[in-house]
Amino acid sequence: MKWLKRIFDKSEKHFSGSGKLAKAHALFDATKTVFFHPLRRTAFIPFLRDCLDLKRYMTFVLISLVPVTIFGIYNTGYRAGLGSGVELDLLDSFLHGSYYVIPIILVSYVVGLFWEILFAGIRKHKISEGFLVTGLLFPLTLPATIPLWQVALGISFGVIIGKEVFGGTGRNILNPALTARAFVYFSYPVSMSGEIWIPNLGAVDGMSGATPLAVAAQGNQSILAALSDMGFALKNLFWGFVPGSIGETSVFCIVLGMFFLLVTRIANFRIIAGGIAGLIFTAIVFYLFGEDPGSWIKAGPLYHLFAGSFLFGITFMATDPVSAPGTNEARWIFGFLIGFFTVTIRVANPAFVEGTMLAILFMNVFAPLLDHMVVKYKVSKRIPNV
Amino acid sequence: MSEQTLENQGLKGPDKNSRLNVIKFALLTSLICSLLITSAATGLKNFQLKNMETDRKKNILKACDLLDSQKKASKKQINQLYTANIKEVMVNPEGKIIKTHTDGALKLFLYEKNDGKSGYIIPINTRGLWGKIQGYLAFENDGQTVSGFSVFSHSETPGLGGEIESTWFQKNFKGKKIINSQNKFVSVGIAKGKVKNLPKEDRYNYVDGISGATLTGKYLSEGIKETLTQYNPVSVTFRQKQLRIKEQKE
Amino acid sequence: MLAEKDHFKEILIKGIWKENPVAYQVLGICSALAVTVKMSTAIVMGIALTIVTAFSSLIISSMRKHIPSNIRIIVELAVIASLVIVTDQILKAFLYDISKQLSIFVGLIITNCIVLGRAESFALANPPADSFVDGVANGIGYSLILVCVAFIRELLGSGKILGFNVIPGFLVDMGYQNMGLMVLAPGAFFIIGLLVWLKNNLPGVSHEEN
Amino acid sequence: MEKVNIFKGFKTRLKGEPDLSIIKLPKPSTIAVSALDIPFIRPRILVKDGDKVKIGSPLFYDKQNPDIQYLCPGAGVVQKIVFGARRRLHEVVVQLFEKEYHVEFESLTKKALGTADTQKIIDILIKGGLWQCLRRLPARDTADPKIQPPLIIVCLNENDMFAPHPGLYLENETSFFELGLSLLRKISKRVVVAARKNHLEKLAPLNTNITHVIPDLYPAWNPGAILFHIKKTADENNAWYVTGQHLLLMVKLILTGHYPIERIATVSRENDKKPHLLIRQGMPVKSLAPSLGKNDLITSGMFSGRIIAPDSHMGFFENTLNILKIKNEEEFLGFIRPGTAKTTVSNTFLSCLFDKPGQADCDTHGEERACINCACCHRICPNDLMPNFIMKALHGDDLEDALDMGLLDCCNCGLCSYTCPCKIELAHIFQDAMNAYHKDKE
Repeated sequence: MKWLKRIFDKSEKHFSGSGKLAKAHALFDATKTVFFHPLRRTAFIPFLRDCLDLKRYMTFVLISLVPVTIFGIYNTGYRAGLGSGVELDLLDSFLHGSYYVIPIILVSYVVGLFWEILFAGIRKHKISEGFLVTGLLFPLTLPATIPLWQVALGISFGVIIGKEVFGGTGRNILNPALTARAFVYFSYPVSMSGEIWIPNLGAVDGMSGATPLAVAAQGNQSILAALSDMGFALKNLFWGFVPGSIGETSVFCIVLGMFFLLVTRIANFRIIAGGIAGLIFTAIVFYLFGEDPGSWIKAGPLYHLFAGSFLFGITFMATDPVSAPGTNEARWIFGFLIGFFTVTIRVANPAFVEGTMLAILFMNVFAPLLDHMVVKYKVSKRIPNV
Repeated sequence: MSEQTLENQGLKGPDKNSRLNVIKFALLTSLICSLLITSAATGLKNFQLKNMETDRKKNILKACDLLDSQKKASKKQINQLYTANIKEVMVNPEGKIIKTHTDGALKLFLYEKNDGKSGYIIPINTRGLWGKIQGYLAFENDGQTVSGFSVFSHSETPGLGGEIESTWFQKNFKGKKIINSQNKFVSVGIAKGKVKNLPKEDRYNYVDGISGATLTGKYLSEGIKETLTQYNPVSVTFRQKQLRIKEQKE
Repeated sequence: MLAEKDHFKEILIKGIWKENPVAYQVLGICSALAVTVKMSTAIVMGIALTIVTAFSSLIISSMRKHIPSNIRIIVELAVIASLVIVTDQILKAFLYDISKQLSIFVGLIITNCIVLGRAESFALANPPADSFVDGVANGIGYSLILVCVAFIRELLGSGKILGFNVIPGFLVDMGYQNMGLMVLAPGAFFIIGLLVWLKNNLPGVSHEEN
Repeated sequence: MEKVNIFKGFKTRLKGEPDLSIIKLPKPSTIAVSALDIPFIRPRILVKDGDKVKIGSPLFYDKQNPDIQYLCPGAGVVQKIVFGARRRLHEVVVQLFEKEYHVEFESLTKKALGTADTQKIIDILIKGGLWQCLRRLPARDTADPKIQPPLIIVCLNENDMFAPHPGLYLENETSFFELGLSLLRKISKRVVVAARKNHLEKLAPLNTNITHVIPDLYPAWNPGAILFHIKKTADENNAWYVTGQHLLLMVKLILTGHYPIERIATVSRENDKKPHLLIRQGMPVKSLAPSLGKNDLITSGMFSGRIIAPDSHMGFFENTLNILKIKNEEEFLGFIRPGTAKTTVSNTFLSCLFDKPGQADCDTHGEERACINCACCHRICPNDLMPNFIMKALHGDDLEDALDMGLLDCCNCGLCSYTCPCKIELAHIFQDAMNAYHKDKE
């Protein structure tokens, strides 16, 4: 790797001080530190430090997203084939899926990175690794048929309004990827809501129909029967062979990622456990006391858990440490309320059936308050020392 | 500058702040203000009422295609068009036109255009997803073909349900039937998705839905059906024997 | 005479730009969110507010030496409220369509902080002519931001400027969609926030630099 | 024996633990008293270059507290007085004579010690230059002899992970130690002796004197951590503490009338199992660690010491040296390597699967970033503080809030900085804030 190091050392002068490309120093630095972990001697106590840094922290979130992404690409291709009446094999599905999904991811990264570099240049700070995650999370929450310019607008909004106006990673109160999604969701509802999105091979228009969450039973049919009629049996939802946003369909792949994040303790288990508990509790309450058999009130906890983007959101979005609370007690409450609001919004709000995004964003806003309450409580329990 | 003024105020202070003065000043101000408001309100009342009336007429005219929704029309034109072509009547639940108001009477507008086309307009007042949807549904005089639809007020989500006020959606209704091929009343509904994907026999009874606004469509369909069921005797009357404005005038 | 002119000019610049009521004093945000979906409503609202602010400042300023200080606020409110109601009635009578869209927001000019704010902070301490100019300046400053926001919202949200379609057909065919968020109230929040951000931070635009 | 329940802390083992043999180091040519490891001191020098001094002659005193003197641990000629930036006293170096003489202090027999007046003992300790071994929490400044402390904690272990094993310096000294405890009981009503769980076996002769057992994880033996977990009221916040070795020295001073100069010290170095060393106070660093390379950083405590220059001398309170490797090769794609031999408390390296002692180097392993609120610091803080929130409060100049959240309960163990993935200097920020607060209060 000596040669690579030499290249970096040689080109460093162009990017620093009065070099021609001094404005792009943040980009240069970010690239260099990816390849060569920077050396820095400790100056203050303690003199030894843990080997985990933010680069690795964020990279691990990316690793946890790999199964979801790969399955998302495959499923997109496979659905596209079905939409055109062809059953594609594994490789073909994958290739067709890449054709739709890879450009979305690329646009998200390139445009987002552009803003990151711009702000890093103006504010003279380093490019934060948090963007690596935002840049991939956002595309995974989108339908494969989304126009690329909407992806670009969305990620711009997410990075600027969701993060940079607050001062960059670590200071934002909302999850930037979700902010970006919310922007696209409210700005271009036609591309984003109520319907599902299957690219059609060759044709410009995608097919559309109801997502599992928008399914409502006809006549006296129960919701469960209606769902399985539409192909949303629990088994299909678990493995992910249903149409939906790129990364959100497969419960199995999400659980793989969740497991990885929990084992490495990158994600806080309290948020995830609290979220699932909240969802199951609320779903059961609605199931027991709800009336309308044809609506999601009667879907029961398992369907609520598996359908839509709840698991994806609670695993990858809600556990974003910046926008989640920092105290353990607040994390339980935070997670639980996300689960609660997800079901409540699904059941009670007919316009925006997918409640996860709204629930997480809503709780993001309350995270500092929860923290504040927990801290105040803990302070009151402490033996004062002033 | 301001300090000077404050000083002036200070000098004048004790005088203008005496209790008597306060009361006098308050009374005077109230008097002048109330006079002003009263005169404005009464003086302009006629204009305002006329405006409201015109607005209503405009929407009725839009429903039966007498007025192009894209073009602006002056108040005078609207009033002229309305008086020339529209007549407001009451019908009893059996579908007969009545002269005096009775319980259960329904409002109905009859229209007759210069080109001889005539028909009737039913006011629609239904729930939407977020609030009330008010509008007018116009029929040809065969008592089964919709000739137009206009939305008067609504509070649906802009971009989703809000599309019901867009021209393409309203034009959609033109030519649809409220009875099926067996001549049975089925109302006109909003499809989930495009009409072209529906079975052939249903296509005349449905209009293209707004994507992403399934529920607005559902509520509007239900509302229209309910209103039309109420008005069914009127439609039946029209199907058997067409009512005309002129006949009424006689 | 010249000095007089400069003096008015200074008040005008201060109200319109330097201490812009929306972007600098962050007043009147409520109505700025509500009436900026279309430019036509924004313009009418701007004019209405400018008139109300100007005349309320004028009236209050000319009475300033006689208003008893303990009923000061009530008197100011009475004057403003009367003006607002008259404006509302006039709009209803002559610009019905727009007044329908402005709905309660004309009535809510009463609670618009700009009007009372100017009356309290300027008109009570300055002569009528100055106060009138100040009211006009602040009204214009408010209208300026309102129209900017409305322009962006109408263009992006409905693809129109002053009610005329401006998005070329081929763009729509290529898949252009209007930005629904701009039609919703939060859209105005974002636009106002970004405008304030730009105004206070862009080099050359920000007055704080000078 | 009461068990102190400290669950959080640094549980990973590190390479370089010294073994339990003792080697006596030869007499060095120079010896020094350093002022750098004495908190809050404003020294005034009492000697000048070329002055002759005996063991026990005062070299400098603290201007804030003129009674507290720092005595010379050797007899010889003052060779040089080293100043740093802004004329800050670094150390007073003494060239040793072949034959050394003592200053004679008042002494007491064992029996007299038992019956002696408290004030008398305090006077002897102050004169004999060992009163400053008693330190006061939370600022860790010198204890005030005029006040009776709520309790005194005897820490058998000093601040570092590899500090001298108490079993070694207490071997055959049980009676002295017990005398020391009785001495402390004259000063305070309550004396706490805390020992590490796996040292108990070696400390068997003392078992009746040990009041608290602490778990075997860093920094459970830190007096701040012990106090936090045993205190019941707010009065106890100002407890005093003294280390086991210092207590023995105090007893010896009183019994012999001579200023004691010998201590047990350790040197730890990765891949090197070093014995315990019997040294004199203020020995040159080089005589403890002869084979120092360029790529070595020497500290007096890996987590909470200071960096010691290679050509300086050991400080008054310091009995440990850690030699840490300075990395000079950037790791290729370091952020994504599986990492089978990394030292970490996170679960993101394969090394967390094996229970192998980790290696210690003095690299930050990353660049500083804004806090992402991951609360890793809270997860490891032995005193259950929320360093991320305290840091933010301090950042916003809200000292009140920081104090409410327990800033002064911080035991300066440095684990928050250690674990922070954003590499924020939390411990440094807290130490600065605490010191500033202390100085403000004085």
